[in-house]
Amino acid sequence: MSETKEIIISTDKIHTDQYLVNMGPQHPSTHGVLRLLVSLEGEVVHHIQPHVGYIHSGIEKMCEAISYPQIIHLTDRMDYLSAHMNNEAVALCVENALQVEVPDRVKYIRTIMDELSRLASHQLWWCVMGMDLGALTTFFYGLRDREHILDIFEETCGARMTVNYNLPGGLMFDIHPNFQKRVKDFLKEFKTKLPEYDELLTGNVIFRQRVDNIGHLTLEDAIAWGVTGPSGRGSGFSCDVRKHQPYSAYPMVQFEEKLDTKGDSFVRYRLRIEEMWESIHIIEQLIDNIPEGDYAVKMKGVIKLPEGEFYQRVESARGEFGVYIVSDGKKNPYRVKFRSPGFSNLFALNKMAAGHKIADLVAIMSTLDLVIPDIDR
Amino acid sequence: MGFNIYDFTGMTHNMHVSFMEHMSPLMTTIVEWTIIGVCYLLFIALFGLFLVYAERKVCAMFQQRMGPMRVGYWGLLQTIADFIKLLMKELITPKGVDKFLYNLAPFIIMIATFMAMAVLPFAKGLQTLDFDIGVFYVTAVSSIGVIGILIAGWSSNNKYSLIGAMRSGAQILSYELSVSLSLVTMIILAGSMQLSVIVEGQRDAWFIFKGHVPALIAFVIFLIAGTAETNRGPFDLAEAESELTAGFHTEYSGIKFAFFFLAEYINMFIVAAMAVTVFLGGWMPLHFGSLESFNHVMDFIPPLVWFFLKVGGVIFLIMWFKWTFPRLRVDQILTLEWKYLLPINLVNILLMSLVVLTKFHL
Amino acid sequence: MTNEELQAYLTGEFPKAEVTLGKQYVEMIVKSEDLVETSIKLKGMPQLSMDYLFCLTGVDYPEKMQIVYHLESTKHRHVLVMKCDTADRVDPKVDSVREIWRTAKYHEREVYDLMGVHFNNHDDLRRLFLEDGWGFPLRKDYKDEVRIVER
Amino acid sequence: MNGLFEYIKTVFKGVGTLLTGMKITGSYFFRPWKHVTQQYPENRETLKMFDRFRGEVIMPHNENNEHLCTGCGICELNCPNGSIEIISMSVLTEDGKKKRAIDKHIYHLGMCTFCNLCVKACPTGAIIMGQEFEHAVWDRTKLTKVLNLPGSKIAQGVKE
Repeated sequence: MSETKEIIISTDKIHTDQYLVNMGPQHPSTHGVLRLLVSLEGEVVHHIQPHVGYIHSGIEKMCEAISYPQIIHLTDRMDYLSAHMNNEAVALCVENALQVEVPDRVKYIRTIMDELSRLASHQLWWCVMGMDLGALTTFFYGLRDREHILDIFEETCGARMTVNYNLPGGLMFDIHPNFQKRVKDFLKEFKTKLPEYDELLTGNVIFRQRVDNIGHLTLEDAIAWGVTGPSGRGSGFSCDVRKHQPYSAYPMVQFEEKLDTKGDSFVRYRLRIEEMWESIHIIEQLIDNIPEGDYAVKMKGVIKLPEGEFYQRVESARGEFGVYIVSDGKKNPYRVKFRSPGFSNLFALNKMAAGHKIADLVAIMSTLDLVIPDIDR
Repeated sequence: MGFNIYDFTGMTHNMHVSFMEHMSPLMTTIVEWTIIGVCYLLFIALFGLFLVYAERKVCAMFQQRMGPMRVGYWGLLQTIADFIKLLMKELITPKGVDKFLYNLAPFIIMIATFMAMAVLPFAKGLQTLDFDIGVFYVTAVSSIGVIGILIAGWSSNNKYSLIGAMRSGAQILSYELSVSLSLVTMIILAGSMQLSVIVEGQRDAWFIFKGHVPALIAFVIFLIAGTAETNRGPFDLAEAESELTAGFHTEYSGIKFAFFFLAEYINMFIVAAMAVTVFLGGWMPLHFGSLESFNHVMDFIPPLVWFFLKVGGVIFLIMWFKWTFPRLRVDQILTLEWKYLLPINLVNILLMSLVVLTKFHL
Repeated sequence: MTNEELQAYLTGEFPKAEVTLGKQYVEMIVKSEDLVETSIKLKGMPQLSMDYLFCLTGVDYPEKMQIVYHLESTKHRHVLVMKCDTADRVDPKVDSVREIWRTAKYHEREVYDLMGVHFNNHDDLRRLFLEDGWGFPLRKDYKDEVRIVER
Repeated sequence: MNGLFEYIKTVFKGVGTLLTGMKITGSYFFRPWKHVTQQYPENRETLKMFDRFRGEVIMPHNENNEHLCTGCGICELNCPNGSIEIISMSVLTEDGKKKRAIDKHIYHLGMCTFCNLCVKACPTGAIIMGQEFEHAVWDRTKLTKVLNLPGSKIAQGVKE
């Protein structure tokens, strides 16, 4: 930081102007249609103003006209990389409102699916992170491993990304007979692949120089800006909903909330890699112990929530995802609000990246792991 | 010596004599220039296309993919199809560009590439210009290319292009130093700047073996700096796809883009060819001092094959760099040059001088 | 603090507000003129230290517009739902809390964009997602004949 | 002197990490049989989708051109985006009573999001998810399909 400050001061003396560059909406590193209005002084980023809304699809408004099972299928389209967590959030919210207790089998399967989604999401994040920094090969290694998870999803849920596997009161189907074997095979293989990730990128001296001590976010800022997920935990913000307000089978498993206080890009990177190990650990505890039982509770044909307000928080791959449902007793909700993790995370970008170079801005944005439909909804 | 059958000196000399018999000296010069020009043009076009294909296949292999498979057997005609597509594309000139410079830039880059090609010895006698300052000429000419990049970036009237061009300017200015100094190290060993003499000097053993550790260090530095000078990953800051979309050639389309694209690959070839000529014995076969029969077998392989095999090896190494490493940041790229490569290089020159003074290399 | 303790504490601390125990969280309805003062207290008081605003949204009820703040204390891990009503549905005005919780800046912009709630003292109150002159789609009386097909 | 030692150490360490990375990519380069990509249109014969894969909604018919659909319209109600339209008609049964039956089960593939809610809701199991995934057509109207075949009727013994 001190170096960059000096640069700014010295350019003041020569009297130079800042110039504005539009990064996006069509830009390779914004991963979608995000526009960053960046004011630059030479290579140094002075201020970033994010402009969102290019794929705002009005999901909250649409939800007011449809029933609860239908809402679940819409949540797939928000954060498509953690579709299952979003599904689960709505399903849990409806179940809590109706005070339905789902069987243990459902909880176990949901948790396994959550962690598989998290793995898939982090794998994609890893390969995109490498690509943003110019190491294009990581992209294919990440996708190669993610393919196995998507195959598992496809076999059990019937779709690869927009899984729509949850219903209020349980699951859409029971797990496929091959599910357990496939998951175990995948974990066995992925455990040999994950160290390769480290060798290829984590240890690499060029990579380390690009991310070490870049994009600091203090604990105070992380809380104030609501930066959650691995990005927030990198700053020491203990915000894992799985720990603090456990849902599904998370109370029954042992896992660690990975925390670090340094808050730079590398820590955010490392925490995600560690979270992958943690996810593997969680799945391994559950996969052999899925209890017998029904995969869904019998629900009424038309689900009506009692009057009132309901909020459900889950930990999606990017951070805390929340569903706020206001019901007036009809089969459609009165108001639905989705608290998306990316929305809060994005707006802390200026805090992190101002004063760094353009290349660092790209790296910092990668470590935030933004998904644009999640921000725009 | 089984060597002489592969000597092109006689052939070119005979051609020259027969032209002189039938034509006036002026006409001869014109005809010879035309032939050479056409040869180079064909070579650049075909070899450039092949390099693009090779790059795509190599990168696919690194990434556990197959690469182009559709057009022709194993996608061999893919790049030709791409080239035809580029030829037929509309040439878009954006609003507000400096038209003259905008159109000039691709040609400057192409011309610089052509000029550097002129001194490369492909085989004995197969060399257009044999300057006595050949190495110096190559380093001088290869830095003309950056003018093309700067002009392209500036005239495009695009902020991304300008940033890319400025990065490229800073980068090539610094790395020119390392390239020259690592070549100087080898010139101390070779005792000449003439490329044919340098190659001849490696008849018994390549310079990289002859020069012991200093030559190896110089080779590594030359590879790094050469990669940087061709704007290839991990030094592709000027293009930096994820930061600047395409850097200095963002606004170019069609055949003008193809010029930049081709020039990048031909520059890569030039760097590899220089590395081969100066460090790896040029078109000389691999010889080990005492293994007579082995040396004879090696002699039977034509020098052109040797040359292109070695060039291919070096190009593969450069591609390997690109498809493994992340990109450096602009200040890090300068740190690498000024804080690491330059001091190491200077020490290395000293070491090499010591080696040469003590006649250790013989 | 548990929900009951929190409710008792808040009732004592904010006599003007209406504190109830909801199904999940403690709910507190504050008057719009007390909003900023209450917020500063909520964040500043060491027993409460509600420093993490994780959700800010608005609900358009038939007779009022309600802004809902979901607050959590990262220290004590208790959650509070703070609500602020404005009787004026057509041109609702609420004080901004962006100085207290910085993330509120963009959440308030979103609420302004979709529900048309004006936040006083907000330094950058522009539309976030939609174009200027679009209307406020999350209001119940929003009509769009072209894009919304009623079933 | 210590600084010089550190300097040399960083150089070697840096080069070492670079070589580790090159080892990974290189190891895959020299094992080309480890390719993971599929040659898609060429492998059409062997490519089999998972049996739960949701490609489209289909209505299976038996050999007598009979289906199980009663025309109740529950799938239409459950569809989130209106991609199913039921046109029912009344037919006379053998004992002279009027009974509702399906005339046309119209399915807009272009609007479908493959959420499986209609299949889940169907009381008679008349519609299921098919595994066909190559839906590209030249004309958008071709995406509107009538699921019950012409001349088909409801199978015996299906109750609402």
